[in-house]
Amino acid sequence: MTGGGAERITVSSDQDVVRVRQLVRTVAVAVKLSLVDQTKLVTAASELARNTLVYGGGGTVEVTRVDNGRRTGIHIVFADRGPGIADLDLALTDGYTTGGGLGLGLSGSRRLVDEFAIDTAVGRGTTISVTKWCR
Amino acid sequence: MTGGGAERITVSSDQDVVRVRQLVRTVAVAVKLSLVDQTKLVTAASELARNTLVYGGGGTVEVTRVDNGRRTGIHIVFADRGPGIADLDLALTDGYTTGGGLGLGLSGSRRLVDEFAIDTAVGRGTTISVTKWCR
Amino acid sequence: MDRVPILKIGDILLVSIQIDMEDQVALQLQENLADRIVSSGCHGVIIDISALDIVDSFVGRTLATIASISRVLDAETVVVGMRPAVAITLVELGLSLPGIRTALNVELGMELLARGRYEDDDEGQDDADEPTVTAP
Amino acid sequence: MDRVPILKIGDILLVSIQIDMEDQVALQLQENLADRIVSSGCHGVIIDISALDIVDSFVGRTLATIASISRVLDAETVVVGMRPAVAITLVELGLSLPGIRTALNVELGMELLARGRYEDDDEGQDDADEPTVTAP
Ligand SMILES: Nc1ncnc2c1ncn2[C@@H]1O[C@H](COP(=O)(O)OP(=O)(O)O)[C@@H](O)[C@H]1O
Ligand SMILES: Nc1ncnc2c1ncn2[C@@H]1O[C@H](COP(=O)(O)OP(=O)(O)O)[C@@H](O)[C@H]1O
Repeated sequence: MTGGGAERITVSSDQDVVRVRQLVRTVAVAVKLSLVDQTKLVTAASELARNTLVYGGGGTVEVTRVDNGRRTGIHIVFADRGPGIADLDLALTDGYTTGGGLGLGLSGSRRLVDEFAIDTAVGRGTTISVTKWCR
Repeated sequence: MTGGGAERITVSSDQDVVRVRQLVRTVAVAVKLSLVDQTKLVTAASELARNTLVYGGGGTVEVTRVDNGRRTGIHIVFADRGPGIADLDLALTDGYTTGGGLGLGLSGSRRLVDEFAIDTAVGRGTTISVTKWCR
Repeated sequence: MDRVPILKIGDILLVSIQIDMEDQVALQLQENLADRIVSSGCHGVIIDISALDIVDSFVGRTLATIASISRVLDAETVVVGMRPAVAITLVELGLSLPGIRTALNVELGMELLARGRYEDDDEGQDDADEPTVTAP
Repeated sequence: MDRVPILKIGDILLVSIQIDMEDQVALQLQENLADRIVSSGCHGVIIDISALDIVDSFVGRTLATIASISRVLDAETVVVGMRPAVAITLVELGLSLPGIRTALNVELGMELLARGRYEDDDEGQDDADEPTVTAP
């Protein structure tokens, strides 16, 4: 899998979450995702960037165009050095929230992308990587 | 238990899953399963072949007419060399999914057939065998 | 990859699934139908599955998702023509589709939609829009 | 931080969301709208989201909360103009917004409010005002 140049946004405010949405939208259009897939990916990115801000205490979002030889797509990495997630199965359950949200950010985003991976350690932080491929 | 000639389909696309359904239907009619049993078996085969594709990264499906002296039936083997299933009990729980499905493929198929066996090893792959007998 | 045609009959969109759909075809139908609901302004959708000899969890989920999407877009969905063997199998599979309204055939489906629209134009729809996972 | 304008048209408050809202802007809108419902005595609210290219769970929840607050203040809310791709995504995200009434556009939203007001001025709305969390 080869990647184009990555673009990176530091997330430390509501406004940065808006910037993440806009960047992901721009790249999604550039790699020619379908309209529905653009919408799904931008929505997932919005959920995950908000988590980076709200639960992770801020962090970074990196957006990369990728190509695995057969298809092009977008790879996004959300990284923070926040408290981490102690019980991942629970956090991935629809409706589970520790923050008064709807508890759909993680579980819902996972449904909206093609690949979804979480790397988290209590006290160390959380990194979530997602990929969406062109059909 | 003696088997007739097996028919085998390589599963590497959505279209192949359709082919599996059609082959199982044809054989189910040939061995004279009742309409409801045909429907149950084809449905189970569809679930399991989709798992072979989606989670196993592709594989093979082999359909065999069988006869145990008392009854005739159909034996189907779904095999892949994918990641395997780490926690089988969990995977067999209604509603459990790692992929955003409904989590009914394994648990539901098991209810739809007469015999159901899983052989899986992490990093090595998964083989699921099912049998449906004529009543 | 075949497409599933969507017909407009008066205020209703009629989808008659005549083929054993690949998963991608089912997803495409979902998208096309959402577009047609908005572009046509129709308030009712009938999905005729009388030609389907099985409905697995993927197709079952697609039908439920279509019903939810339609509702969000102010249209009601009725699934018609489910064969008895398919109904039995769906329940045994664990999928009871409580959010989906069903009728025996297209005609009865149309009646149901006409009545619904007339009666309770106003009402906040009921909760159970999603497929419920229930062990039989 | 931008504000979302609230227009009064007859007995109706019209909110047309034209920007990609920061979360704080959405919360602010919720408060401003409650104030305006009380100060204007309006009985209907139309929220036009046709300019939004996504609705995530935060905005979805805000819309549902606005609908609930309005109802408590004796006003009815209709969300209009949801794009098909947004509807599909919302449902897949797990948010089917059962307590929210929708219409295709502002005009149909106004009709819906006019009819609703006329028909069932009295009736106890049903429960499901909160966004229901349901796995698709
Ligand atoms: N980046 C993160 N760092 C720490 N905890 C997180 C992070 N993201 C999610 N979580 C935890 O997972 C829970 C579920 O997240 P989510 O599904 O997005 O729902 P919500 O955002 O509505 O709470 C959160 O309430 C929080 O406890
Ligand atoms: N062939 C397979 N290889 C690896 N993992 C599998 C395979 N089949 C099923 N699984 C795992 O078991 C889980 C449950 O499967 P299933 O009951 O069919 O539900 P679903 O297909 O909706 O995810 C899957 O989410 C996946 O993690």
